[in-house]
Amino acid sequence: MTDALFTGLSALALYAGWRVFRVDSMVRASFWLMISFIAVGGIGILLSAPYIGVATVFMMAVEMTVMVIFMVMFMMNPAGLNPMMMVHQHRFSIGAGVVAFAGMTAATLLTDLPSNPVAAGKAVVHDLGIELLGDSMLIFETAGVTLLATMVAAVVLSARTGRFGDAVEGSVPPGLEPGGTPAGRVPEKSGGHHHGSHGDGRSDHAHHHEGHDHDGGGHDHAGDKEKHA
Amino acid sequence: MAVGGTPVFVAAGGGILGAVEALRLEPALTPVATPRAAQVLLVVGEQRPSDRIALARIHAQLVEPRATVWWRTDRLSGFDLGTRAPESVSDAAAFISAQATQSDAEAILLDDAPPNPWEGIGPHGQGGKGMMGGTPYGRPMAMTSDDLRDGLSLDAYTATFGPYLTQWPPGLIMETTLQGDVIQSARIVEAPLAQDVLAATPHLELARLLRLLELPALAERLVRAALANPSRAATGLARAVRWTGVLSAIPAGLGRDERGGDVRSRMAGRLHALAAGRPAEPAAPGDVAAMLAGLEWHEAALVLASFSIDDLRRAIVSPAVRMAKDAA
Amino acid sequence: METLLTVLVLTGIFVALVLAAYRASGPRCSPWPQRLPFLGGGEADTHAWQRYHVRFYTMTLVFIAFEMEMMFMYPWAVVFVEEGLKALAEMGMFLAILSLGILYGWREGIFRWQ
Amino acid sequence: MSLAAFPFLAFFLTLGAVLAVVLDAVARSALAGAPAGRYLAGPLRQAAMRLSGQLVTTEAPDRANWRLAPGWYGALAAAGLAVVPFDEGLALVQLPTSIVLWGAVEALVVVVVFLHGWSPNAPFPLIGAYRYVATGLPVMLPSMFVLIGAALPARSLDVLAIVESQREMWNVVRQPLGLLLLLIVGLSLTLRGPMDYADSADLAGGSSAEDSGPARAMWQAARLAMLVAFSAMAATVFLGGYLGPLLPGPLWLALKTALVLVLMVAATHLLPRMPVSRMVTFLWVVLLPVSFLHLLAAGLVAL
Repeated sequence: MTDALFTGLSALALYAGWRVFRVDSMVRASFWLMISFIAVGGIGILLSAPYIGVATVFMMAVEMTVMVIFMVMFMMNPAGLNPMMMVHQHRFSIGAGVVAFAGMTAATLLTDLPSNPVAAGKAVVHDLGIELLGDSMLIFETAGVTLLATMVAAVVLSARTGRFGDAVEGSVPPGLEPGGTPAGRVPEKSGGHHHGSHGDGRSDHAHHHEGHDHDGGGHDHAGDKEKHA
Repeated sequence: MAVGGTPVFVAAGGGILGAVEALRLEPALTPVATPRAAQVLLVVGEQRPSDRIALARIHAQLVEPRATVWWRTDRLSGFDLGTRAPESVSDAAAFISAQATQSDAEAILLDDAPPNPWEGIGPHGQGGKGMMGGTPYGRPMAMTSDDLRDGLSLDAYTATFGPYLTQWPPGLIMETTLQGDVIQSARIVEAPLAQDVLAATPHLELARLLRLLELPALAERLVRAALANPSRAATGLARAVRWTGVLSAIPAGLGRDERGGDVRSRMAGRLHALAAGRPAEPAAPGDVAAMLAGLEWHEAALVLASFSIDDLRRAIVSPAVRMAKDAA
Repeated sequence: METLLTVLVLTGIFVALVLAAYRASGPRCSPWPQRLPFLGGGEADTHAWQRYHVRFYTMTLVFIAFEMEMMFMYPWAVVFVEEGLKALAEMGMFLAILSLGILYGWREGIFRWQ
Repeated sequence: MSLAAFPFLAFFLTLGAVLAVVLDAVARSALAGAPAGRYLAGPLRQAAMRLSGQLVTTEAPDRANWRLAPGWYGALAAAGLAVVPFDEGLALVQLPTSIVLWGAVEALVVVVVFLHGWSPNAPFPLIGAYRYVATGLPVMLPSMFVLIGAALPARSLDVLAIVESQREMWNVVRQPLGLLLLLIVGLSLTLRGPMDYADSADLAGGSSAEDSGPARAMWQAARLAMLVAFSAMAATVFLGGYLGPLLPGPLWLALKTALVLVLMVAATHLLPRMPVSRMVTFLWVVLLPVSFLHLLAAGLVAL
């Protein structure tokens, strides 16, 4: 029975993963990917990892929702009203796929995998908690700092509103004295390449053009500047 | 309004809103907000001849078998469907409810054709071309334009809304451009229609706001009080409405009128009027279309409902009147 | 395994119920005028599907980071009583770090409609 | 797994939904000052009419997702209710992490409601769908804090253990704030009253504005099923579930579920709904810090 479920879920994961690239709608593509992950989460439960398995479903539902929001926002023809090809660079991707498949298969088949079945009724979640508060505490706290950095970066890159007002004019800090030159470093005018509109993944034209005018500022400055670079 | 009555979509015209509120209370009927949920299209009050097409669209959107009933109004010319209900409220309710099961199915008045030809056109037969071109499934796709708020130029969705949106004043037609749920620009095509005296009582004005704040039961209580005696001071009722926290649910500074009042202060004014048993003070909305630009859809609906229909009508010069003025 | 089977069976039951309800329904084809989306009598220029201008996108990114962190808290909750103050202190520190992110976001005004 | 729980689950879903319909109608007409009506026969008649009605489509919908959304929603309600023990050891799903499974159900509800609003390709449902994502995502944070708080004294993520940990004292006494926060989450999960951002009145019914006939009936039924599942879950986590003297366990759970239902129905009709931007700010700036404090208090009490 477990074998049948494992096979079924694996097949579902593969089928859903394949559908991701065959449907026209961004919404459908994202949620097919979610179904694929849910199947993997189910396999996690089968493998006596009840926490990781269920948490995968939980996280992927949330993440795919957010992905849908951004995909629909920035992709042309998000609902696939005009059918389109989701796959680019066919030859390269076929090659990469074959190589990756061969490599992973080889790794799986050639490795002497340990057989270490988890005893039924072992308190895996409890052990995970002890691990987080014991040896892995540093890793755990580092994850906290990393996630903080993620949050700050996300806000810096995508928020329009800033603490001094809208990003286009307000992200320049006020002068040290009324009417004085803006505090902080002044962006150097250099002909270097620009970041920004690539970095934050926006496909919108107005920002792209602005990028040429404000060139170069992005490197030296606090994130506020990047917003309109 | 009973939960289990015959679902009715009310297409309200002019001079009728108070009577409609009385009809909504009939247990035989359940007024619904969309024709997809309705069995009967109830056309009430004075109708503009120009709204015939809009009415035909609503009629087509009804679930089959369609039935149309006219109440306290004459059939529009070119809309020769349906029957007339008796004048009195309770007779009308029974009549309408009976129509839902008795009437033969009515035919749709509009042509059965997509807005643009598409079938079999294009590489996949869906009527489109390329990524964004053509008219896939009969309609073009939205195109990008600039945004008021955050500078991201994403797709703009332009449509005419009204005149039969139940959450708006009856008769109001606006051509609205949205990006997401934020109104980019609004152009008023037709002003709301003038309504009866009962519709201008603070009870009914508050009831319209409360429905938008998802408090329909309390709104019905206000309607019942208004039908019993609109000029009696309803202090307890005003307090009950206040205690739900409606005022703090509305953002401060929303929809500033020419006297500096906002939705919250106008609603508070209505509550005072309700408690004192007098009509609410009139307000001067100024340029309504400009006021709605930049607002989220729900906020915009609240702004519209926070003015009395007379205030809105005074502020909106209907295009026909404007043209007459220009000519003079 | 039982969990998976149960969830699968329950899902099957509900999907079957809904499909059965559609099967029993009245006429199914809609003529073109009936298909027009409801706009209170008005008509739209374009399809409603669009590059939808979301007004809370920054909030969703912060949310994902926060959600990720919350996932650490489930195993923590299991051993909390056992480990006592140590667990409280560690999680307090962790949450304090992440609260900085929320505070920063709030200060930058991301929890509003952009 | 105990299969004996299945009839209980079916009973709870059907009888609970009927009770919810009646409570809703009674509360509504009482608050409206309306004369007594047919609180059960009326809604049932309407549902029967809908079920035999026409299934209208729009110009170019995502048909599969639109039609299946009510089924997914109902399935999520059932899966959520499956982790609730009806008596000692009598839960359909017995998993050491069943409280996380409930969390996954909450997350998937956001997906399903979004799909329901996205699929008709019409403006009002579309706006409703996005609004729901805006509030449905952040409201999950208080929910997680509250459920983790309830897991602290139980030292387990298993709902069965959480019930057993309440033998001495119900969680609502230890963590009074938690029930309040969880009710807000429940209003959002079931699209009701102050948290009804998907099917709002200002959007003519929002995500269900284009639903007709059986699709509308099934969506409303699924909402009721979710309401029952949530109420049973809240009663289990905060009111001691099946625990109680004299009466049999399932009956206790039913009584407590009914109590939560009453609270939910009252909140639906008595609290206003803010515009969505205000609610998003409220969720992050007020509710999230409150949940922090709640967890801190719950932790100190548990030690």
